[in-house]
Amino acid sequence: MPATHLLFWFLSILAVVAAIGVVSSKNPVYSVLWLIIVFFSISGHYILMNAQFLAIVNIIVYAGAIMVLFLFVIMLMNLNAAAEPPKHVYLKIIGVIAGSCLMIVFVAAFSQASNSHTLLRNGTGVGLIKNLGKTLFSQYVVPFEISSVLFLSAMIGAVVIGKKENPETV
Amino acid sequence: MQRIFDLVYWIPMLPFIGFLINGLGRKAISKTLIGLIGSGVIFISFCLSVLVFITTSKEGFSPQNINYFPFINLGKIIIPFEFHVDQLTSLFLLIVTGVSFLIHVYSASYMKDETQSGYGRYFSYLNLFVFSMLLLVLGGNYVIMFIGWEGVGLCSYLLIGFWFKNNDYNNAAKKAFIMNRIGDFGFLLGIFWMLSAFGTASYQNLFNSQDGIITSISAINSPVIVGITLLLFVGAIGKSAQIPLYTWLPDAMAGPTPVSALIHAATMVTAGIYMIARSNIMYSLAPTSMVVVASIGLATAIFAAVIALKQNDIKKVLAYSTVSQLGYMFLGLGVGAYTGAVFHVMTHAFFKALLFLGAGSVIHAMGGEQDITKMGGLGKKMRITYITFFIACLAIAGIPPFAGFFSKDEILAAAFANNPILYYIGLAGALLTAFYMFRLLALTFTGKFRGTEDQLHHVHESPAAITIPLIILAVLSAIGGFVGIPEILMKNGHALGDFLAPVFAHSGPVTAHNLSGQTEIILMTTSVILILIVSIWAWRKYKIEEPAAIVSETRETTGFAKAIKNKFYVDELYNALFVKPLQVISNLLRKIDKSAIDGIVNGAGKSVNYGSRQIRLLQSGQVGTYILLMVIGMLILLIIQLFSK
Amino acid sequence: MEISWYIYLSLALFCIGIIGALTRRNSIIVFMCIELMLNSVNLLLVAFSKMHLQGANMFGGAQATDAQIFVFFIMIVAAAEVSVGLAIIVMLYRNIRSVDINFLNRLKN
Amino acid sequence: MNAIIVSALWGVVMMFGGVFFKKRTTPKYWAIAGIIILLVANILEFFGTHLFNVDTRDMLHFDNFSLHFNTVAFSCTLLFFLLNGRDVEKVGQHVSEYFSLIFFVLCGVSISSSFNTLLMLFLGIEIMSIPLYILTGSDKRNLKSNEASLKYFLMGAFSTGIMLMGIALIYGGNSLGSFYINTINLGSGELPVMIAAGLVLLIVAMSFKVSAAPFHFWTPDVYDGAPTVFTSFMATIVKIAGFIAFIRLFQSSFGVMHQQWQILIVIITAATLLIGNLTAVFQQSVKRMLAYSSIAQAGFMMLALFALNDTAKEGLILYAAAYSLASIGLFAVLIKMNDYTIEGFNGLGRQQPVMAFTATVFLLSLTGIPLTAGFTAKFYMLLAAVKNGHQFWLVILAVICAAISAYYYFKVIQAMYFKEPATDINNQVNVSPAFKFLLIITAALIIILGVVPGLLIDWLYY
Amino acid sequence: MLGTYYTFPELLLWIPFVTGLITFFIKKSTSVKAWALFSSLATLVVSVISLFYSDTAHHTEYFLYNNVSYFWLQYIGSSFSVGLDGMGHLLTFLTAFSFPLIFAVTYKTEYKNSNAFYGLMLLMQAGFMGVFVAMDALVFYFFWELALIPAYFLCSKWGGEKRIQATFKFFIYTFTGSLLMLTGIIYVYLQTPALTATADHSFSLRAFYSIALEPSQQNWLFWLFFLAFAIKMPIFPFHTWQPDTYEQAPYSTVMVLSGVMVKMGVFAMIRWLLPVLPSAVAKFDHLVVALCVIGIIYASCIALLQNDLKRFVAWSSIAHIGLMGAAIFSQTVSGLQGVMVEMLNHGINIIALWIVVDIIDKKTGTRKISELGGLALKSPALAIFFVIIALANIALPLTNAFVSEFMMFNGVFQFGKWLGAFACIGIILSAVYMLNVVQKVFFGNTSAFTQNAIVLSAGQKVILSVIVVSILILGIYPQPVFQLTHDTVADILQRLAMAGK
Repeated sequence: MPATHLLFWFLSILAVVAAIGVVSSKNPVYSVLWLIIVFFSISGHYILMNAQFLAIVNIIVYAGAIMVLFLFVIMLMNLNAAAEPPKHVYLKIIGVIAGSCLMIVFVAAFSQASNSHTLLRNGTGVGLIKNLGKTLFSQYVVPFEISSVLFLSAMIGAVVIGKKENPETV
Repeated sequence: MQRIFDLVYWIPMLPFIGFLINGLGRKAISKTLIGLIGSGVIFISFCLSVLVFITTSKEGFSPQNINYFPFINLGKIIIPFEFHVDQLTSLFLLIVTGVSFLIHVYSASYMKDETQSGYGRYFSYLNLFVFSMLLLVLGGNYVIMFIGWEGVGLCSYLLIGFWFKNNDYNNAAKKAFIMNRIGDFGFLLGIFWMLSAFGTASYQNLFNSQDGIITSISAINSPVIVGITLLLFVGAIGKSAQIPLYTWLPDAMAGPTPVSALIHAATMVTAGIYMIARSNIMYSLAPTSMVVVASIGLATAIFAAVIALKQNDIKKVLAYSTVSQLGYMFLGLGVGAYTGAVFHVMTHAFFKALLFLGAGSVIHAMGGEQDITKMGGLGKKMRITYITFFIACLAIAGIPPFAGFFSKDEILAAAFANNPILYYIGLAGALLTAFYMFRLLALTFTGKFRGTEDQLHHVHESPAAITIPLIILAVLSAIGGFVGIPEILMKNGHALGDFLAPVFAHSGPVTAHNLSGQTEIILMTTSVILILIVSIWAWRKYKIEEPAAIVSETRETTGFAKAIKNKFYVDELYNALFVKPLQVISNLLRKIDKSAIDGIVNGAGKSVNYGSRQIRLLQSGQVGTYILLMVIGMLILLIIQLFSK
Repeated sequence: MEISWYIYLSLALFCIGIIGALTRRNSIIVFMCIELMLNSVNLLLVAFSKMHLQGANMFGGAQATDAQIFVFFIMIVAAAEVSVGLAIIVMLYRNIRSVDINFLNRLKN
Repeated sequence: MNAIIVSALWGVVMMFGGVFFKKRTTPKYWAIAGIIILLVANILEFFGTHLFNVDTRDMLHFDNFSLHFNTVAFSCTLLFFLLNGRDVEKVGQHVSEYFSLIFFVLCGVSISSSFNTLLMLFLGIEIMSIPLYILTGSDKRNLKSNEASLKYFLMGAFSTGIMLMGIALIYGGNSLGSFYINTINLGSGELPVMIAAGLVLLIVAMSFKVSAAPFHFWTPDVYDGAPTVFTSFMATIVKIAGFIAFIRLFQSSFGVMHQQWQILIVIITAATLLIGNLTAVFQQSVKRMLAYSSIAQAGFMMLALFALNDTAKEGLILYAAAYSLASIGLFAVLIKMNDYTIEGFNGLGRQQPVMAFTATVFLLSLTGIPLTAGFTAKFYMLLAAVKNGHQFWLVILAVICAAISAYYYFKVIQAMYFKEPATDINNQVNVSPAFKFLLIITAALIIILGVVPGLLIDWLYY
Repeated sequence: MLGTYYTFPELLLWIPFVTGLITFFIKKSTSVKAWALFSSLATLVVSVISLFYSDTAHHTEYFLYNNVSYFWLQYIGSSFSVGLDGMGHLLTFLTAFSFPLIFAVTYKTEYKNSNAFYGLMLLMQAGFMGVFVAMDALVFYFFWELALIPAYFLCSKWGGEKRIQATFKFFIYTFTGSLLMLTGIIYVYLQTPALTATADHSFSLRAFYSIALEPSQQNWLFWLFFLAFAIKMPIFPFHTWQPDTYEQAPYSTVMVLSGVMVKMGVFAMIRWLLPVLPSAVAKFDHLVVALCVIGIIYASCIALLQNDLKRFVAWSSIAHIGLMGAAIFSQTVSGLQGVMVEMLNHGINIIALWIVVDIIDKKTGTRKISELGGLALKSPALAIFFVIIALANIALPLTNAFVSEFMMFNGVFQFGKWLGAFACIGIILSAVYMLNVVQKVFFGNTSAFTQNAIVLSAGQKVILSVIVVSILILGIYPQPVFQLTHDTVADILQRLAMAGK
């Protein structure tokens, strides 16, 4: 069993466990931490598939920026475990069942997928910043520009929603 | 003289014009003028009818078919508006116009107490009736006949309910119309069948001696013919008040007496006989129907006569006797004595009209009293009425040489020829007739007066306008029979028979008498003797001198007598059999409509509302639930897509 | 390594994310679960990009990068969404002092 | 491309406008100017004048259909601005920000009407959605508005996740390893499992966007909670844009294998028709009723996806126009009302004949009565569906549902004309003549389209 | 000659439409009435003139004046083509004839905001005209619906107290039916050949007649069409909207509904169902005729029990309609010709009936039969008119209805002896219920409501006399009507016969 496989299994199990942790842990803060672990393991996978750039971005953007944002918010609301009274248990069960059914369906479907046994190719540094950058700014320049619109609207949104209104003007 | 046929359409037209004038101008024109117009137009058409009659009685006269305009034209089925004139028609024209003229004259005085507009209404109705009746008689095909047929029904409806303030009269009128409608229903179906079978309804094409469709049909008793004839006969039953549709006629006496005389005795009710006589060829081809006709006729004759025995209302007695006489006519038709039947129609028109008018005169004198147990001894006060009435009784009882004798005898003879049993029953009926007629006569005119004092003072002979028609009719019913003297009494004395011969020529084999001379003589004499005995018995029995004895008539009877007095409860029976059930069914249907049919429609709406109320609960407001439902939906779609193969 | 491993892994994460979204009431955690779903997708895409390498050769290598670029865009969008989403959550918290989605039931039926 | 760039730029302009405009009323006029420019730009492109030549590497593909649809959408937006400009000001402080967000949405609309790769589809949809989350929540003090926006956001994000998974699976199943939608089209062979799964997920995600059952649950709550002006915008222009994207995607990528997944659409359509119409029957608030009716109308538009032929595309354009015009007009009337319940409309026919009459025209159009655009639109849909030749029962179901829809639309008409008005004086509605005039214009447009739909459709073959 | 500039169908269509629209903008109620009356009279004049050009003998001219077609939706092969054949002439005449009558007789009645009322009435007339002249399935459907909308508003705005629900039921019911028909139309359309270069199918009547569908297709298509028409007519058991609606609707509207709108169903059966789906007709005719015949008896029985004059007339009308339906599906010359004539006669008679009921209701203030009585004593003129009209309704000879009913019954009888016989029971029952009402309302003693005499205004007298005269004329000499519709009937029967082979 080659090392990559070992690594794969380790990371995968870690990811799944952490994911379960996210879903199950009472305290939001914990789930954030669990989620960060998931992200790290996923980045590990990226490296495994030598998509280094994405690995880094993933850690910076997600684990770094986004999760911190989450943490801030949670802290700011100082939600603790007690804040969340348990949902109706049968709804929980149904939810779990539904999710697992979905999983089963997918697995059952893909087990006879034609290309499910093709091996992943390594080498040829597609994942390197150089190549990605080239494609991004040559071929994908239009979507790149357009995504700016997305950010603009997000920004405005943050302003519109976040900014305190002074009542008398309305 | 042939040109008279260019004027034929005036015969019905004139009464129609009279109807319009009297109807529209009933407020404007004075009573006398109304009377004059009403009777005048009839008189003119009577004269025209006489001319027509003369023409038709000429040698070598061939039936005339006068086509005016296409009434219904469907390309392959054409129903023209046409008249058909032959001997039968002309005879009926005479009877109708003649009798109705007399009755118009009579009414002019009889109805003079009516209000101005009522008087006008009365005469316009009467004219309209004559118009329709003439249309019925003249019509050249069954559709036109049907038009007249329903027209007379309408007029009888209007005239029975003439005094529409009284709801009993209205009910009587409605009853008459609806019972007629039931008959018409059969008649109509008959016509439809005729149209779909032969593609035509005009006598010309059906009965023409050369190329008539019917005459070319050889098969006796073919189901089509039987069906059609029976259906037509249903119509006749309705119109001519035979069992089971006779009950309207006695009620119809609610109308003014002249109306009863004209419509419910002389003319309209004989339309059935006319129709069957008209389609004699068809009937001759359908012996089965003939049997039915004969038996129903005979049954009615007896049944009605029996009921008549116990009636105390002078008009009711006459009504039932009419029904029974009509039964005789149908018997005649049934046994193929078409001539006899028509002959009896004629004589009956005379003496029954006379009887009614006489009764009218009596009622008039008694100030509206109709109960014979409250009369008696009027003979002394009202000579003319009495005598004419007496003549009429002799005539109807069938005592020679009065009119009734010959016609009835001819029918009975034919019946004997056909089947002796028919004859015996018929004779029994004749005896009953004689009995109740003389009972009536005796109770009314002889013995002691049983009414109140002031009635007694009031009683007087009626004015000329009433008595003259009585006299004329009396004469007619006295001598009217001589147009049809049997062969054996007088060589070719049967003028009427010879006259009508061409009409009934095709049904010759059935109508032929095969009686030997002396049998006929024997029958005649026996019947005459029996009738005489009965009459005298009845006369003596009811010539009551002391009023007390009358209680025998008025007291509550029991058993069979009670049944007779109550007309065998037929009305009650019909009520229970038809009227009530109809009500029940209608109610049921209405409920079904409300609950079931409309229920389904509204139910659809309700269910939509209900569904809406339920489905909206899915919208619980919980994001969790929404996502769950989405996931489940996604699952289902996935499964269908991936595993449905 | 077979592609199917990665498929199953990312599907697993995806479904866990869904389960989380179904079972939790805290809107922030629900949101986080959704982020988890997105990440599973990213993982899958990268895996596919690797799988398509051999297809890539005939397209001059470009195709393989497509997926990774796509992942990049997904991250962008995710970031934008997070900013907006958290803003909304905060606004709500200001008003009702709670982030419990079960309290969101003024609008129903 | 004109449309995308202009709208984006104008969005930025409006954004900065927020800083510079002093009077609350100014942004409205700028916005109107902007939308007119946008419209012109788009029409210019339709006639072949490209203001900017950008090599999109065929990621965006501007054909008659998309451009024509853009025209429709922009015209509707223009109408929307004209009718509701004033009401936008009432929502909150950041008037010009609202407008700029709307412009960004329009940018998203024009992207999703002309995308050619899944990436662009994704971006387009997101650019459409994110501003809407904000607009929904823009009435900050109103708890309903907050709640609506959070619900919308959470479920929207969820559907995004599903869509992405779908895209990923399709990419995986696509042996060419490409996101171009026309490369997915593998001829009429058996659908590979992975692509099939991806397709289902995409259907789910798109159905969510166009609020088709059983993925419609956000719609009533969000439409009800959001400020009515924005509801009107969301329910009309954005929704139909979603449909355009939907049909564009599935026709060009999976059109050939239509038979293999049609059943899914059939199910969704049937469910949408039933749920939409049935639930609307019960509603007391006109606003919420319209939300459900929008679901019901979506069900009818789903018929286009069921049919997936040229008639369907024509029909969709026509339906888009008819539905948007009617709904915008109706919402505009609704906003003026003080009371959103059906009783609130009592006796409007007496008080405001013009408003009542036009509202009646809109309602009739939504019901699909001849002489209104609604009829021709429905007619085209049915025509397309029957032409398709399968599942005739679905058509029958559709018309029966149309009959049911009459049930709730006519409740409003009854209220306006046959019920006595509420007596209290503060219930009086008063509107400007200009507003009335615009309403009449709208109604006239609807009737014109109802009589000569060719005016709109024939451009497709320009 | 008008015909050379505008064809008759156009004029018949546009005059009421345009004038109707104008009416909405007239303020004074008196001038509104005058205007409406004027417009309807103009329409009547046109239609009368058109009757002189109805003779198919010199065909070219006839065709020139009576047919026209404009481009409309050429890409889907539908053109705005309108035309008049015999049946079209007949029904447009009925429409044109009944409206001025109704306007005149209700001239005294005051409707609040009358401009809307008369405007809607005229629009409705336009709708009817459109239905009767449409030579293109889509155009037909267009007007079929359009006629419904004004009716809806008229009934629910100016009707009785329970008007809203009743009318709404009526609307939804008929709307559902017509939508089903629409799907049917579309299906048939997709089977048609291309008649124009622009489209590969066509909605034109010609195209619809030219195709022969598979029996299997026809069998279910039949019901889509039949349902719509049966609801409109209405044929048992789709009749339940009718009594309520008639009870609630204002008089002048109900006159139109029962006099003309009902004919839309009959007309459509003959024009759009029989020739298009002949084999299905041949398959289901017994069933349908049975339904209709049941309807006759059923409705007559229920009419017996009605205590409200309006409901009574409604039920009696259902019975008549049932007979029409049976006659149509008997597929015989006699039956179809009968229906043609009956469409006219029933129109006239029932309007007349409504007029009288209206007068009684207005003057005595009650419609309850039980509360009326003895009217004949105080107001003989009214009584006479009513009796004549009632007799026409029970198809007494020499009234118009006799001819048509005679032929229809004859047709049904030819179709099936027993069915025919069963149907004929209707004539007995009709006599029963009619005479019941005549007796209870006009004869007997006066009641509290009928104390004071009803004096007919001169106008009412004139109108009723006109009606009575036309009743009698049509009853004695119906030949012109036969000639008018002869070709239509022949054509349809020929198509049916061809399909039979």
